[in-house]
Amino acid sequence: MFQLDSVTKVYPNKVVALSGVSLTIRRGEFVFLVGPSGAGKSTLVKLLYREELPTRGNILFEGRSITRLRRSQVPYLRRRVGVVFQDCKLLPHKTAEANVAFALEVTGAGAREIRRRVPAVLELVGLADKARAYPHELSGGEQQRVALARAIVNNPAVVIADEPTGNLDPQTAWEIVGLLEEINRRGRTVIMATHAKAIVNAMNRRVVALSRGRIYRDDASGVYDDGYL
Amino acid sequence: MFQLDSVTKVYPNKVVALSGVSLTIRRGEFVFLVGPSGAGKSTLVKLLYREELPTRGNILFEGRSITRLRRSQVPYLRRRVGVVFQDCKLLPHKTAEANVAFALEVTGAGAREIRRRVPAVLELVGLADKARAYPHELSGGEQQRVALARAIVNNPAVVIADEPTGNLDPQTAWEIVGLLEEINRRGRTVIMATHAKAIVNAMNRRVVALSRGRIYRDDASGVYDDGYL
Amino acid sequence: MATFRSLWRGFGEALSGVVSNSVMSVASISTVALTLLVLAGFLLAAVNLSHVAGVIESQIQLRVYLDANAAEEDVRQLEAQIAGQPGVVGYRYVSKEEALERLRGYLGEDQDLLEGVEELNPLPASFEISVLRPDLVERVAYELQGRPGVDKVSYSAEVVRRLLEVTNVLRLGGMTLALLLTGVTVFLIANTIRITVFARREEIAIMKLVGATDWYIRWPFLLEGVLLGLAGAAVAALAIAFTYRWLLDMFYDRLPFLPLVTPQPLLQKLSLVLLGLGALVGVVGSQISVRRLLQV
Amino acid sequence: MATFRSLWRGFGEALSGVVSNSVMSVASISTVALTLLVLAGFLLAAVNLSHVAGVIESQIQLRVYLDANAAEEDVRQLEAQIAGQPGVVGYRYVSKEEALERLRGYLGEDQDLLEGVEELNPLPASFEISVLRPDLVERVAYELQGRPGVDKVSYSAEVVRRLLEVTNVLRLGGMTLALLLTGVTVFLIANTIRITVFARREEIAIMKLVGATDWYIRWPFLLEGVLLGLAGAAVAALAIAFTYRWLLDMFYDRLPFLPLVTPQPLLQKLSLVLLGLGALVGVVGSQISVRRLLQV
Ligand SMILES: Nc1ncnc2c1ncn2[C@@H]1O[C@H](COP(=O)(O)OP(=O)(O)OP(=O)(O)O)[C@@H](O)[C@H]1O
Ligand SMILES: Nc1ncnc2c1ncn2[C@@H]1O[C@H](COP(=O)(O)OP(=O)(O)OP(=O)(O)O)[C@@H](O)[C@H]1O
Ligand SMILES: [Mg+2]
Ligand SMILES: [Mg+2]
Repeated sequence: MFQLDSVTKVYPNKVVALSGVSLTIRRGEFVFLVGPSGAGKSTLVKLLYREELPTRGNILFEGRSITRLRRSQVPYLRRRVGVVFQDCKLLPHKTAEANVAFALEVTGAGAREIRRRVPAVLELVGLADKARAYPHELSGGEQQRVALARAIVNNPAVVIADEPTGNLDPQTAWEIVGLLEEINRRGRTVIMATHAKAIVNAMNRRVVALSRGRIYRDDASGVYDDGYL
Repeated sequence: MFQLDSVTKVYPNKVVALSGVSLTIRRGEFVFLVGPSGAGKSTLVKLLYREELPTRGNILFEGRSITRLRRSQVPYLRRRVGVVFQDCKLLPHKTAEANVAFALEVTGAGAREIRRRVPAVLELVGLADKARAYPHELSGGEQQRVALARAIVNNPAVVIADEPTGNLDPQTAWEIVGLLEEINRRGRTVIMATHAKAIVNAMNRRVVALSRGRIYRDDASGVYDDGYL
Repeated sequence: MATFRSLWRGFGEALSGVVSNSVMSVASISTVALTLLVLAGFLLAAVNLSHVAGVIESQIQLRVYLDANAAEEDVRQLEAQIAGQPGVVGYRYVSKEEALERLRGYLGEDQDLLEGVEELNPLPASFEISVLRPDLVERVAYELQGRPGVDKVSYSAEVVRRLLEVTNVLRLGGMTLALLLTGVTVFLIANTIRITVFARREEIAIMKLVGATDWYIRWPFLLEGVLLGLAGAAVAALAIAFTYRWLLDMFYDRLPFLPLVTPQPLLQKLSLVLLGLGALVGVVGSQISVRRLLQV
Repeated sequence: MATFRSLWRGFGEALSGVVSNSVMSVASISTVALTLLVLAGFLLAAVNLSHVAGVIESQIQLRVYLDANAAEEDVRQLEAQIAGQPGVVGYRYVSKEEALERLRGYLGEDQDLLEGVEELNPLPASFEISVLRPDLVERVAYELQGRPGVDKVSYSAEVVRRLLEVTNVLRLGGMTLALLLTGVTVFLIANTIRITVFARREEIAIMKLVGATDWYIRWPFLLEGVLLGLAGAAVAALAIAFTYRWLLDMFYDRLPFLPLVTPQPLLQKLSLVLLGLGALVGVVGSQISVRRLLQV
């Protein structure tokens, strides 16, 4: 699904966030991305939906180069990739409901479909009663769950979640991970950057560990490991 | 230090975030605030530094009523209370360094003192090399640590941290909690809202558990407990 | 279908954009209204100035002096010829007696000078002719020169030339200023709308990240710009209509001899111009900044 | 000390505010510049109109006709009395011959009428007197009436009255418009600066949460407003100075008889007014919105 070929990302302020990262993620995989704060997890994720372009190296999505994608094609890539942003990125002037609906509307979905799917997915993340609330009226964990609802409402081929449980209590966090597992079971690829050691250890899935911009470990069924540099 | 007397908070959209909460926090205590997403932890915390006013009930800080504080006195309350906001709230047009310095400047601190303390506290949270970076150039965990640095640079009487480790890997999270413990050992009061079960369990400190806006449990040396309603 | 739906969605989005950014919207609308008001005031002044200049010009005359012993037949034929000249908007026969009366008027306090001359009355009868534009005076004069019954044709070449110059400068200056002011208005309004859009750059960035196409993002902002522009223009149009009628009344009381333009067809056209400008500027202002923000 | 330091801090903050919000700052500055430019253009036009009106008024004259057989002594005394009248700005002796010449000028093509009269020349000699303001005409006339050597004093009461009316309306209208336009300018600029401050409301909220006092937050915004206002005003002042000189040259070529105001002391004063207005409006605009945002 994704193929990264010795990808390096240097930000304009000369920070090297990734250096020579090569990685293949196959369709239907469930991948944890772990590593200390500032290791480059979010940067890697941003490259996948083309929020950032790599400084060197190439990235393929379903065999086609993301880096050489035409500008007008970018929205179609992003519709196939549902993203939970680390800082949520909800539209401040839209209710929770409208934020989720927006991701459907951009794809040209019909009003009936929107009316059917939005409440269903809000129910799924446990926020049916907050549908009419604006982002600033939601707690941290509630915002994160709205962001997740928006990412999956579209039924995208890949779900990328950047720290989707950082503001959630363990029980709610487990429910959310269970949801992602269910999505994965239906054949979708799931990539999750996380610090939740307990979850990573219990799930026994593929773990890609980053440290200082390099892949430090890549285990098919790994655990969270504090022993990196 | 803080005395809450049957405090109720109803937001304008009729959501009852806290109902009849009574709580005393003594000088020098280290208190964990736990509870599921949406339980009212952030709301409780916002009442303490007067971002929000309670709908009913009274709050005392060092024996004086916060609710009846004059507008012009509010800044002086806030300088005695260092806050790590759940959503960081860094000033976007200032570097990490300048963000931390700002909290000192408002108190009228001298240039020499600022030059001495800002680098020291950034070193403490492990961000000496990111002093010149702007918030949007920082990773999620780095932003959180800048927010912590800003909260403590002032040497405030109370440090309130709302989910300060949500975006941190376990090791860094432990370092941060160690830092808060150190601050507490020097006589400061620390209040930390968190979902980090492992940390709460290991620290063996006072735990106030909220659920649906009510105090569900208040143990002098408690553990994180998933068994709430 | 999908396109139609997303067109429709634009209206809702635009309206909720106006409402949820109410401070900015009010600021935009009042900027549009005020700048268009100033522009409209200036345009009205220019139109009236030009109208007054036109009336002054239309008073440009030439005079055909009749032979003292011209036959009545000749005079009647001459009259027909004058009436037939292209560019002639009016003419009037001035008898010898009327000419003498007028001279008295000219002289004012120096009447005594006419004593003894009055019985004789050496003044000739004449036709006073008004032409459409000052540049036609010479043509008409040339045509009538030497016809039977005509003694001579006279007009003040100097006065005509100078009047032409003044009114031309007025017209040119007025038009240039009106154009400049339109430019300024457009720029100011576009600026305001750009700022309000710019203040929402994070929203735009988020929309892009969620997979919205450029056009999908632009369309509501375009409509929002149009709404703001139209709202402001409507306010300006109403205000200017009331003010102009009030001013006309006031001027009519104080300076009744000033030939001002009547409100009706004028204000209607002006309102259309204002609405058009408001909408245009709303579109341009919002699109420029949205385009720039989309580039990122 | 602490206060001084935080005053000083304000400058750094204000400058970095201008720089880091560059799009908004450019928009604000250009709005300030353009609106002030329009205002300045209008003020210059008003000043010139008023000046022209003044010159026209100063050509208001009355005429003292001399007795045909006035003694030279009387004439000399009369001249001294005229020169001594308060409000008289100039006078001129017009001989009988000059008077006849002028009549010829009046009559234009109707010269033949003077045949036979010329030798006699019944026209009297006179003094032409210019007074400072039209409302002084009657007073001066009353004073000179009946002095030795004076036949009669004449002036056109109707013309004076009408001229007074027109110039008064011009002045009043000009001043009202200038005031209105100043109001509009202030409002537009304040609007723009308010929007740019409003766009930073989250920053203000954060500053408050970190323990900044209201004044500590306001001060840099105040300075930023002043900076934006002054920058815009400076641009406008430069632009208007060049344009005015250029226009003067152009008018001088085309309409040399128009008495326009020379640039020097005028432009200097105008620049000061513009800078003052820019700064003022920057302060007011930023403070109004900061105050409102602080209320929260
Ligand atoms: N836009 C940017 N400009 C400059 N530097 C950046 C930018 N974004 C991130 N960085 C830097 O790149 C490095 C990697 O950042 P990244 O956000 O990928 O880390 P992360 O692994 O997601 O960390 P966290 O777990 O704290 O979210 C960090 O040192 C960060 O400071
Ligand atoms: N400004 C607001 N207006 C309206 N409702 C609000 C507002 N802020 C919070 N709420 C609601 O109040 C309840 C408590 O929110 P609060 O932020 O205190 O939760 P929390 O315990 O901090 O949750 P989390 O762990 O997810 O951060 C939630 O249901 C939330 O939706
Ligand atoms: Mg990250
Ligand atoms: Mg919270």
